[in-house]
Amino acid sequence: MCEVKVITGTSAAAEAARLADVDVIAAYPITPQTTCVEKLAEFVANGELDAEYVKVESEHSAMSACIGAAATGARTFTATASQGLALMHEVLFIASGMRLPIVMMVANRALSAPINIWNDHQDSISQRDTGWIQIYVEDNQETLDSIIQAYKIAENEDVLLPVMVCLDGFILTHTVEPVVIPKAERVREFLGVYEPKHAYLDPDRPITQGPVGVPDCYMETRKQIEDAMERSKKVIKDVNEEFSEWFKRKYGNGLVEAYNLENAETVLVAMGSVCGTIKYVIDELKKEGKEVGLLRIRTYRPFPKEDVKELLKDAENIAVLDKNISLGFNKGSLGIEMTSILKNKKICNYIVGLGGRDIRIEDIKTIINDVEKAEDDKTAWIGLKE
Amino acid sequence: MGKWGVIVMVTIAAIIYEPGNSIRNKTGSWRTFRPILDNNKCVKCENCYIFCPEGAIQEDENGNFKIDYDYCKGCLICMNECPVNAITKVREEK
Amino acid sequence: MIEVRFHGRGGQGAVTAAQILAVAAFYDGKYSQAFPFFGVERRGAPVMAFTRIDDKKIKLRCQIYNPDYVIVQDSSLIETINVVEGLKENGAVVVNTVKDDINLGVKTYTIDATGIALDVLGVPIVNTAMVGAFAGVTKLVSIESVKKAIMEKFKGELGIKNAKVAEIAYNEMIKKYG
Amino acid sequence: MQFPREELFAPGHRGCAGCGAAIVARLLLKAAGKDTIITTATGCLEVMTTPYPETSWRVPWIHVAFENAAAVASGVESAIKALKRKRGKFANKKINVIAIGGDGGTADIGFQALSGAMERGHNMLYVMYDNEAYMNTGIQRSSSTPFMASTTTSPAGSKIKGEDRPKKDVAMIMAAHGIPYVATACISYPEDFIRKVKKALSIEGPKFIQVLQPCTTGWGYPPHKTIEIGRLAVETGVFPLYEIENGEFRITYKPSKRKPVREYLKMQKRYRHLTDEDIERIQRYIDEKCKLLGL
Repeated sequence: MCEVKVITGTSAAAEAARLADVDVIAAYPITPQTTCVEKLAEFVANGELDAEYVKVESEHSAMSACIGAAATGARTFTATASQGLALMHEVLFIASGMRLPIVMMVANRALSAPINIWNDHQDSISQRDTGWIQIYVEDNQETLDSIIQAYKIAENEDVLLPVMVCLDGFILTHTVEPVVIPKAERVREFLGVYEPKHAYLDPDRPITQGPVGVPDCYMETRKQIEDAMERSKKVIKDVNEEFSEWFKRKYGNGLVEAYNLENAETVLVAMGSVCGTIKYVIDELKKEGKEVGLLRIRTYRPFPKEDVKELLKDAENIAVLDKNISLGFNKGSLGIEMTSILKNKKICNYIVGLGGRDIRIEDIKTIINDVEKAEDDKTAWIGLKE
Repeated sequence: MGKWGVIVMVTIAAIIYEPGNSIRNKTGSWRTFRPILDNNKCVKCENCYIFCPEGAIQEDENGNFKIDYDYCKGCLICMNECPVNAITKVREEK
Repeated sequence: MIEVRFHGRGGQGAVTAAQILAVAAFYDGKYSQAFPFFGVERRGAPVMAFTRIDDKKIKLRCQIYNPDYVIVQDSSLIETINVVEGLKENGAVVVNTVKDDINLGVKTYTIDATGIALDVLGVPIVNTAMVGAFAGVTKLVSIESVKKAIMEKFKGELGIKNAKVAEIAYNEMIKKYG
Repeated sequence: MQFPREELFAPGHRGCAGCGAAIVARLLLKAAGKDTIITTATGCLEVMTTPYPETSWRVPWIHVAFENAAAVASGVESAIKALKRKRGKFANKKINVIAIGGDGGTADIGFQALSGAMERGHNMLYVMYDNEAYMNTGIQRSSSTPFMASTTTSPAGSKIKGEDRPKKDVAMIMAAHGIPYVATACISYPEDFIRKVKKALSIEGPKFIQVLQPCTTGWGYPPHKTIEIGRLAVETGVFPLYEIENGEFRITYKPSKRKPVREYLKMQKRYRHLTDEDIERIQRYIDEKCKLLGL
């Protein structure tokens, strides 16, 4: 019934947008996202996807056009990375502020300078406070599935927020592996048609979108987004369940994924593709009789505070891996946030994989040994040259 | 009543669902001078009508132009553009 | 898990070869993964690509440091690059060359892939020949799956010809090494 | 009855008394009619017409940011196309998509988005309401500020006499995009402006109109002079009215005898530092420009 193709992460993302029957795509190419927008252009050129493809002149205009299209009631898709995401920064706030369910693929890549096309999470982490839901995926199958889920989440009336699905540049975007591609009709049935009730530009119902948010109303609009973020936790969990009923695949509880946590005193906390390597190491160690756990954070925003608290209540040694760094604080963002949630716990923060530095099996083992030996919280950079 | 009018409940994304509701904001109080239109002199050239930045000059059912003092800000473009001096000004007494 | 490293030059299709191998393994019912060495190389520069093949889902996401096999698409690379770096102790190398006496200090299989490619395709693009040769040497993937993967990658006549190239290389290796 | 009576731009907006931008909006909507979607760049017009919870717009309207009115409009236009085709939305109505930006949002920060949207061939009209400086933030120079005009960032000082660069010719740059329709207009000539808007909207593809709009606050003149000054800008040849339809240039209003620029400059505080020689210099510059255009 389903088709399985050996494809890259960018192709998986493009397939997802096709399956979701998006109406408008506005995108600008950037490494390592490029093959995604090329694939989409091909789909449109071959009539495999009935969409308007706006070949914008910048990422800023890509997001702006998506906002215009979504505000007119269209289902929209775009994709970007790194500098392009940074260029979008301003309009990201506007997409969420206008409560438009735009879905975007982010091919995670380091920020300049020096210019670097390789993977880390600094680009999307730097968009933390823009009011976007952020999902970090582990493999190409999850890329495809998460983009489909993202529409269901974003368009839910309890949410109405844009979603970025973040996949690691090159590590996933340029790696081929088997991906199950569901039938388009089935995905379309799962998602339904987007019928916005709150906002669409239509001469038969003239509304004003994006007015001046005077001090009497601005704070309320922020609180409404925060409330929607909070509500989205349940929606993300429900969509994950519903998706698994329809397509027989699920990702933890939607917000987090626990791997071998039950008997583990040492737990690694991480996001994205490195979780695969961690799982590999955990499996190896298990054969040697050593129990180590992984808590994979799937949604960075909304942050699954409650799940983290509950799942790590018995952990003794917590190693938080960050592919980003808050310069001037010497911690990664996940490290900072875990410390703010878990009181009286030893939490060591490991800065890894910046700008494409490979995270090897030995690096994971080093981290495990290090956190077990550590007497107190600390930050360490792993894989640095001596 | 707040500075910006009454905002009881903020709509989602602060969307305004009531087209043209700025008519609630009576800008007539801004005036220093009040234009007075003499319909006997008026030649219906429409200058005052079309140049009014407020759209405060409208045609009544008899085809006469009338100034809506609820909104007229007293810019006096109408007076300046009237070719037959049908519009004069008087100082507002506040 | 089997890990394979491809050495080639930009434009010779090393990344495509790694992908074809991964797709072929998938057709054989295995899990697989292929990825390039993420560099900034342009046409002509030395490039690498990798394939992982396993019976279960592949979780590992780091690069390959200790391959089971190395495939060298261009023997001139041997002079500038240590192609056997990190090769597992009982690993092997497949080299495209007209020579029979290459000594890399490890188990080495040779094939004149360029000759086959020139004969059939008329151009010295050897990636499909090398995948065929690898299948012939290792039997890790079936030639049927290799051909299927090639025909999926290259449409029409080009696919048929490349599948033929792979098959010739495969048979030659069977004949040569059993 | 000459002008359409429908008022799609409501009173109660917070523009200055004598605001030229409000006249642009009112005339534009009279020409376009109700089946219109407007995107607006950040600027005076946006701020004064939509302080939440009030709007002066009776047509669907959206504001996103300063530099992207054209990009937003291209998204709106694409959505309309897709939704009409895929879901039969908008009842096959012909909907005008119009982006509005001031000279800052058009000639400066929004220039890239504008160029992109025009080049891509979207079926939309872009209206640049040109008041020759950043009026919303307190009269800073833009690339559309004319030579020697004093603004807060090109002040008339003892060494530099106001803006030291000539006004950027946005309309001609748009014409160089090869789009089917480009025009200049001025609010003092409402029939001409309305005719141009209607004509633009009857043409398929990207269209651009630059409309000059005197600003009482920024230019420094009493509010009742808004129309008079606009008229002088045209009568002196400072702001020529023309249209370029499918590459064909045509002057749409030719003053029988051009008035001296002095008459125009002397009415505005932004030019009050000019000496007779300065005015002569500007006169020569305008003469040359007019000669080129056949005025």
